[in-house]
Amino acid sequence: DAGSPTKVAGAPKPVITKAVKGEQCVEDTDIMRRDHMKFLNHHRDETVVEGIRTKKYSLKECINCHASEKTGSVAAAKDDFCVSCHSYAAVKIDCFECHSTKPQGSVAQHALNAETAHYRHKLAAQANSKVSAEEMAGIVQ
Amino acid sequence: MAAAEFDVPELKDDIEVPKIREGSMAHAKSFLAPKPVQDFMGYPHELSEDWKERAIDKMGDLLGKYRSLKVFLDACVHCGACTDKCHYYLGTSDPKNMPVARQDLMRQVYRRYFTTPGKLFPKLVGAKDLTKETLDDWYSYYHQCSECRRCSVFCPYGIDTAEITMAGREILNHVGMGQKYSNEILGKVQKIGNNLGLPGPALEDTLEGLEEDIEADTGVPVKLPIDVQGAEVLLVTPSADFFSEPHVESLIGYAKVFHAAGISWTLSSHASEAGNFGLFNGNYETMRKVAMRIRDAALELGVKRIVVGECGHAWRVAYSFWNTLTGIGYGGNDPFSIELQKQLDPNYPQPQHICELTNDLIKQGKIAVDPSANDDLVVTYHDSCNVARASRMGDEPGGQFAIPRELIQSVANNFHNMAEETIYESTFCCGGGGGLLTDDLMEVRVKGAMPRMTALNNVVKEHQVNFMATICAICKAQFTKVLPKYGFDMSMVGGVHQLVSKAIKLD
Amino acid sequence: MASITFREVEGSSLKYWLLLGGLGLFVLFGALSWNYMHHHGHVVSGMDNQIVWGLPHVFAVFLIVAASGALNVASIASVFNKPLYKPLAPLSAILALALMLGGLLVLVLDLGRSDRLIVAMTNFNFKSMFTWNVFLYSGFFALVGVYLWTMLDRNVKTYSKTAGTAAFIWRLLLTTGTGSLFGFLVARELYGSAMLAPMFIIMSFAYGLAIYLMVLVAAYAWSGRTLGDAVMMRLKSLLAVFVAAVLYFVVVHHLTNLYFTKYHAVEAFILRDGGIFTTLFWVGQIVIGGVVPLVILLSGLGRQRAWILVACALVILGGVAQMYVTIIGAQAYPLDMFPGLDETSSFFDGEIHAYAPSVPEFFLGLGGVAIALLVTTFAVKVLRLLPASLDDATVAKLEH
Amino acid sequence: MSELKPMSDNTPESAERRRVIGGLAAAAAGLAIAPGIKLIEVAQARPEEQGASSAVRWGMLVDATKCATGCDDCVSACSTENGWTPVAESAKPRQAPQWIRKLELQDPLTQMETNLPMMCQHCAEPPCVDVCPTGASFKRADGIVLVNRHTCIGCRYCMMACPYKARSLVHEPLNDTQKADVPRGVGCVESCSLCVQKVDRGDGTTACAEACSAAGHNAIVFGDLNDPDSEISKRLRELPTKQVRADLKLNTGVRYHGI
Amino acid sequence: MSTVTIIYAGMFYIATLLLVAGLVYKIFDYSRTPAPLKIPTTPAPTTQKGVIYRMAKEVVLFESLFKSNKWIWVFGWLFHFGLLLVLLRHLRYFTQPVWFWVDILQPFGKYASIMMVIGLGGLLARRFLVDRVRYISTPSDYLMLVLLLAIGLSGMMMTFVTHTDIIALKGFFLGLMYLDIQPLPQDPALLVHLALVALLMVIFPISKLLHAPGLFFSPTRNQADNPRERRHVAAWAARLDQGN
Ligand code: HEC
Ligand code: HEC
Ligand code: HEC
Ligand code: HEM
Ligand code: HEM
Ligand code: SF4
Ligand code: SF4
Ligand code: SF4
Ligand code: SF4
Ligand code: SF4
Ligand code: SF4
Repeated sequence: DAGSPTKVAGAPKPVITKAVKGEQCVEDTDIMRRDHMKFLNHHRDETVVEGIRTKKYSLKECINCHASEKTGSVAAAKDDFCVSCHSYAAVKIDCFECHSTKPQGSVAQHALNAETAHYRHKLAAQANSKVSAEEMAGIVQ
Repeated sequence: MAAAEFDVPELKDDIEVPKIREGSMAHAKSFLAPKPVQDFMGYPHELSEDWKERAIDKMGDLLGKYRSLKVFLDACVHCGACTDKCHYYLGTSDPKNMPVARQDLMRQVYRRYFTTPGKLFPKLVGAKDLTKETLDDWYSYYHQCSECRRCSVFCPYGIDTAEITMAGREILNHVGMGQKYSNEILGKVQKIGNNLGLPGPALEDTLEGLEEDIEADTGVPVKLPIDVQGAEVLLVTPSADFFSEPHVESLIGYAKVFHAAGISWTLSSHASEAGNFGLFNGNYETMRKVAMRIRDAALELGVKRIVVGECGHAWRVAYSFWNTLTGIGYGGNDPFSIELQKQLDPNYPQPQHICELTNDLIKQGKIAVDPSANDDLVVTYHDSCNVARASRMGDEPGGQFAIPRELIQSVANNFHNMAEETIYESTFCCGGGGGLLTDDLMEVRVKGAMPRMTALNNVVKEHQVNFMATICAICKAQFTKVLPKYGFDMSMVGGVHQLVSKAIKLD
Repeated sequence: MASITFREVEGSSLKYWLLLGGLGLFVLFGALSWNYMHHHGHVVSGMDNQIVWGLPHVFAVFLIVAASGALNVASIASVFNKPLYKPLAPLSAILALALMLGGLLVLVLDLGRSDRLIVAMTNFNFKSMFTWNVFLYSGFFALVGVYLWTMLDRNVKTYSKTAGTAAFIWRLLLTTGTGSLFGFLVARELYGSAMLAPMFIIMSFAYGLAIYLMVLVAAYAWSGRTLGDAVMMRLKSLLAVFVAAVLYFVVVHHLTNLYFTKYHAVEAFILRDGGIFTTLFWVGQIVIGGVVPLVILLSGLGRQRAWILVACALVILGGVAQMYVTIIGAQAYPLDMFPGLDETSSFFDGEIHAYAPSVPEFFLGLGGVAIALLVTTFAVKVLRLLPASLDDATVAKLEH
Repeated sequence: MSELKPMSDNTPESAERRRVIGGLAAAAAGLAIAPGIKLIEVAQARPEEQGASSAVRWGMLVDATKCATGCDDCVSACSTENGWTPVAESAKPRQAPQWIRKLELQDPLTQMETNLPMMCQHCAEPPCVDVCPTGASFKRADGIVLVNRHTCIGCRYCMMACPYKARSLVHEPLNDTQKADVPRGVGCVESCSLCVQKVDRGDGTTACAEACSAAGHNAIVFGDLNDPDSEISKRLRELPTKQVRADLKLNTGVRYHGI
Repeated sequence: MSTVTIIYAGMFYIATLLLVAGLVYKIFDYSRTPAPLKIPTTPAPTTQKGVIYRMAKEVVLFESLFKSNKWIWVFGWLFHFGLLLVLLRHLRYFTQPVWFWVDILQPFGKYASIMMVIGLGGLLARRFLVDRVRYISTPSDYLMLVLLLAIGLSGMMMTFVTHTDIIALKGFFLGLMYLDIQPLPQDPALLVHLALVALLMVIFPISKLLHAPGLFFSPTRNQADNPRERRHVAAWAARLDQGN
């Protein structure tokens, strides 16, 4: 089941928590595993320098989907999505020195996952302010 | 014995690294040892049917006995760092005189017969069958190496081509290709007691003559005792010191030092030779046999100290190997070495170099010297390779450089070193060491002396140096022959004790 | 032709290892300081949003300026073909490299994101003086490196003069660049001057030579080699000229500023009202770094080696003071956005900013100095940089 | 525009809570007027895949005559929107970043006092951009001067170069207290971003301008300087305005009236 | 499990076996072979401690090479130091949790590969350009450099151009170590890299790469210069004393 450690008796592997929403990543999992940093970096430059604000490769969106249900973050605990892989691969990233590791603010929807708005409840349940049904409907349309 | 015509290299300002000229020294071969010589040594004198098997067997035998050989044959990465370090390459441009190429002559064969890739893909790893041509190359080029170890200083793994050369010569001996010069000498030293084949009585005559000369010269009755039971010091010196010029001047120097210091000493007719050509052939047993004569003499005469005269490879064998071979030294706890240690005086290093001895005496004020006696000379010092890179003097590493220089500077006022990269552990061989001091190899000797001559030439030009001191009998003999070829006076070379002899005050 | 033998220092004595160890210790302190500042952020430093460049920059800029000056001796040898300086040239080149390395390390380690060095090396803004400096610095390493090579390897000796000249021109550009780093800061009143670049060049001559002299004397004294008076006297006269020139430039700089009314306030700050900065200016920069050394060098005292060294040390101290005044003084004086009006805000507008360097900053700076000396100490052991002897007789031969 | 705040956020009380409450208040205020604004905004908002355009030049007009003594609503609004700690709550005020600050000016002779907010002036010829070695300081096509914190190495050269002291270095780690929309981090330099996240979202205003209007002072007007029909352009045509340190000829995007 | 995975798994088991067995044998062989005479190249340290210091300088700084030839030294040292860093960085594929110091070194390894490749390039160029070195070079000398270069370049390809799935790769190797075979990502660059590495492992114990252990056994470097103070006799030579 999603989120449970894939640790078997044999070779150790990282815990990769299933994304909270959606069935599929913005690209094939295979590609994401190899090249997510390329997408992120490319998108980063476009956003910051040119002001292009598409959602597909936005870091905020990654976090929205991949934040752990337990910690609400992608990098707060050692089994959280980004961290578990990165400590396994010993690749340091400094993204979260600046970027919040938690979904926050306007949870924009993802083009591929329009129908998965139910996920909002999970986060909304933890949020300070309740999200009204109308509001949600407004966002999802 | 007319030596082949050849051009003496021209001396430039710097020692230049030449472009390679393949095969330029393939013709230089020393004479093969004839039957009687080989017989005495217990080697065949010609190739037998099964020479190849014999060679490979011997090689396997040596590989099992010498870690140096095994590691060196494996470890070389062909980095090329040593390629411009050998004086024979610098002087002859023959690429097979580059240390690594010299090793490769054997390494090719080693790879072919002893390593998996060489057995499977000989071309790939440069492995070659052992053929008569290879053997001839061995004979040529293992007798164009003076075993000076200069290459070993610069190799990142310390690969010492001398070790390969020695092994190569040993294998050559075993298939019947001994070198006449070395093997003859080895015969003489074992039969007669010294390399020159000077029998006991002749030696005594010579020494008496020298005593007379000294007295005539100085008015002091300095003695040159031989075979004196119970003397304190046994002096073992190269036999060339007894009558070759300029060697003999140093012998007079030693005598004066002992006299002035009041140390009783003796030579030995049984061990009237410090040199040990067994080293050159890489045969442990022969080297041991030759060295054992010293032990025997020491025991027989009951001396307390053993001092070695001015000879490079003799000092290497004495300093580095005597303890191993004969127990002259300390730290052994087997009956064999204890026997000797009981007799020797533990207050002195055993064996001791004559320079250590003289320098100590001067420093302690036990003998007096007047350096101005050498004011006509501007001196430089040639570090002999075996002293520089294979042994030590004094207590500190590098004492072999410091002590002779200290000694020279206490007996002579004008001293200048040659260029840094040509002295100390980087010293260039005189060109005649390692069993090459034969007229058959004159071309090799002259060309190989080029780097040293260049360095000398520079100090001559700059500081008007007119005397090159050294502490090796081979260097002295070689330079007296070679200096004139480069336009220098042959009397420019001499021993350190030649200077001492001039400066020492006798009473 | 007389030739000089260069020889590595023995470098096996206890003294040598103690020296190396001592310097190593300071390098270690520097590293720890960096680690501390990097881990906690600049919050643990004395720097803030008003004084943004602190003590590390003082050290770094001083070292960089001195680096280009240290090359001076070599330049005189090969560019101006003065044989006396030839044997002194290799040390000069290595010292230049070492000081530059020390300075750059301090500069780089003081970055807010020193972990992003790779960014600095792959992203360039060619309008920035800083970027140009990055190239000037790497070029300096390359050129001086090549120059040093031509001095050490006789196969390429013939190119020595070309390399030397290239290095010389480059280092003039480099110091101009370092000076312009400040000169281009239109916002800061103390910097708005074209004098800054030439002034930095002449300062570099003085600092570099002072350091060179101290290192030379130390190296010869500690390795037991002879260093004749001929060399010392020649170099000390040169130093006197440079120190005097620096003084001259400083005077002219402030006088021109005083000519323009708009600079009166800031000049008054430095020259009269600036507290620590005024003290550093008059006592540190002018008296200790200029007047006293000049007196020493030009009077009879200048014939004694110990006094020459004292003068060198003072020049160096004065130089650091000068950098402090130039770099930190200029920031301490508030930006004047609304001329004629008093400004107050939560952001300390209109106030004179105080700066108290923290211990890690100090040790980071010293770490740079230690690296420079460590590299030099090690280099003279492994490379043939120092003539075996520089006694008067040897030197005299060179002159002919 | 709803603020989703996970409960597990366990940052220490006061500073954080106050900001949250402030944020909620602002959000509530925003909601109140949202329907009205939204129509206009949506019309103006540029598509997300389209980058900033040089046809636009964002800027602000500050009317110092309207800026109230004792008010610092714009400053707290900025701090709330962008997540930087208000200086009053900072343990190290000298090292605390301030994107905007309230300047009080007084003529020593006449005792006449002027109030104004000071922030990055979004210069058209920004010295900070000129000096930045890595190009991290840059001017976006629409005139907003930003720090690309991915390439900023924290050299602080831009701080030395800016004549307005508009920039701050983040001196300490922020430990995941940043707002998701406004990443900020230790060792990098930052300054007023003209609320780029809001601008790109199509809000058509900035937090400070919003707050000033909300307080009824209307001292700040945000808008497109290139659009002759924008409110800001109209006002600029009518009111005499100045650039601070006009002598430097930086062509600032923030203009002041009443100084 | 794909065929490729099975082939590579088998390949690495065999290569490791050959590497370990070969090296162990060689080292055993070297240590067993006596060094009958004291032959340190002097001046040499007179104590065992001094020998360790001398060796350390040789291993870390390539001191003799430095004295000998600055060019070879520069390239050789760049290559070896780069190689060392790269290999240390590679430890992350074989350790879980990754050792903390590997974690610290990891980012440097990435750029060390540039050092390594530049070094190799220089060494290769020298084999073509310097007549003396050309003369002594055998085909295997070139191939060895080419092999390392190819390993380096294919590695850099993955680091800088076409990424591979590091997670799966690590899974594969941990799998080999835990005897629990995991699938290997099938990127061409990785397959080439790994095949060449396996080749390198196989030839290591039978080639000149033995210089690495060889250095430690080199009598001219690892002996103390104390023959007058210590009697040094090899076993086979001691037998001669008895016959006396
Ligand atoms: C719509 C939700 C969604 C968004 C947005 C999203 N992902 Fe994913 N991501 C997923 C899902 C679902 C999976 C799991 C697919 C699977 O297990 O096969 C996944 C898998 C991945 C994986 C591979 C994990 C593994 O199983 O090895 C990576 C890496 C990844 N995502 C990174 C990102 C990054 C980086 C972004 C931002 C650019 C991002 N994701 C955005 C839903 C999302
Ligand atoms: C020092 C601060 C800092 C660090 C570290 C940092 N970022 Fe950012 N990042 C920012 C800022 C500031 C923005 C601009 C946000 C905006 O304009 O909305 C940004 C924007 C982005 C964006 C575009 C906005 C979005 O959410 O998609 C991406 C993608 C991004 N960063 C990725 C990264 C990645 C990947 C890393 C780590 C390698 C990283 N960042 C590290 C500060 C940082
Ligand atoms: C499937 C495991 C996995 C997950 C999950 C994962 N990463 Fe990565 N990431 C990697 C690996 C492996 C690398 C190194 C790739 C390489 O160096 O070839 C990497 C590299 C990166 C890099 C480039 C770092 C550098 O210095 O080159 C960034 C940025 C990055 N990841 C961001 C993220 C973010 C953000 C997330 C979470 C949303 C994330 N990754 C989740 C495996 C993962
Ligand atoms: C203790 C470890 C090692 C030491 C001290 C060492 C030292 C050296 C030295 C001094 C050289 C000669 C100079 C040069 O050409 O660079 C050399 C060459 C070489 N080394 Fe190493 N090495 C070590 C380990 C390795 C390893 C592990 C490898 C390979 C995986 C390796 C590969 C090579 C190669 C290929 C060369 C030959 C370069 C050429 O062909 O020019 N070394 N090594
Ligand atoms: C079984 C052993 C090995 C494995 C599994 C392996 C795997 C890898 C992988 C996956 C990469 C890409 C790293 C990335 O994408 O960031 C890589 C890079 C590299 N590899 Fe290897 N490799 C092995 C052995 C070696 C060896 C023995 C060498 C050197 C002789 C080597 C040299 C390199 C180099 C130079 C790089 C590029 C720099 C780097 O990323 O570290 N590898 N290797
Ligand atoms: S030992 Fe001496 S003579 Fe022999 S190869 Fe080496 S350098 Fe040449
Ligand atoms: S220096 Fe040593 S390793 Fe290099 S080629 Fe010569 S013998 Fe071989
Ligand atoms: S909110 Fe408006 S009135 Fe208040 S300080 Fe800011 S600009 Fe002035
Ligand atoms: S006000 Fe300062 S920070 Fe803003 S653009 Fe101008 S110079 Fe740059
Ligand atoms: S601190 Fe950052 S933005 Fe400012 S100049 Fe340096 S790199 Fe550029
Ligand atoms: S525009 Fe935004 S970032 Fe700039 S001062 Fe106003 S609120 Fe702060």
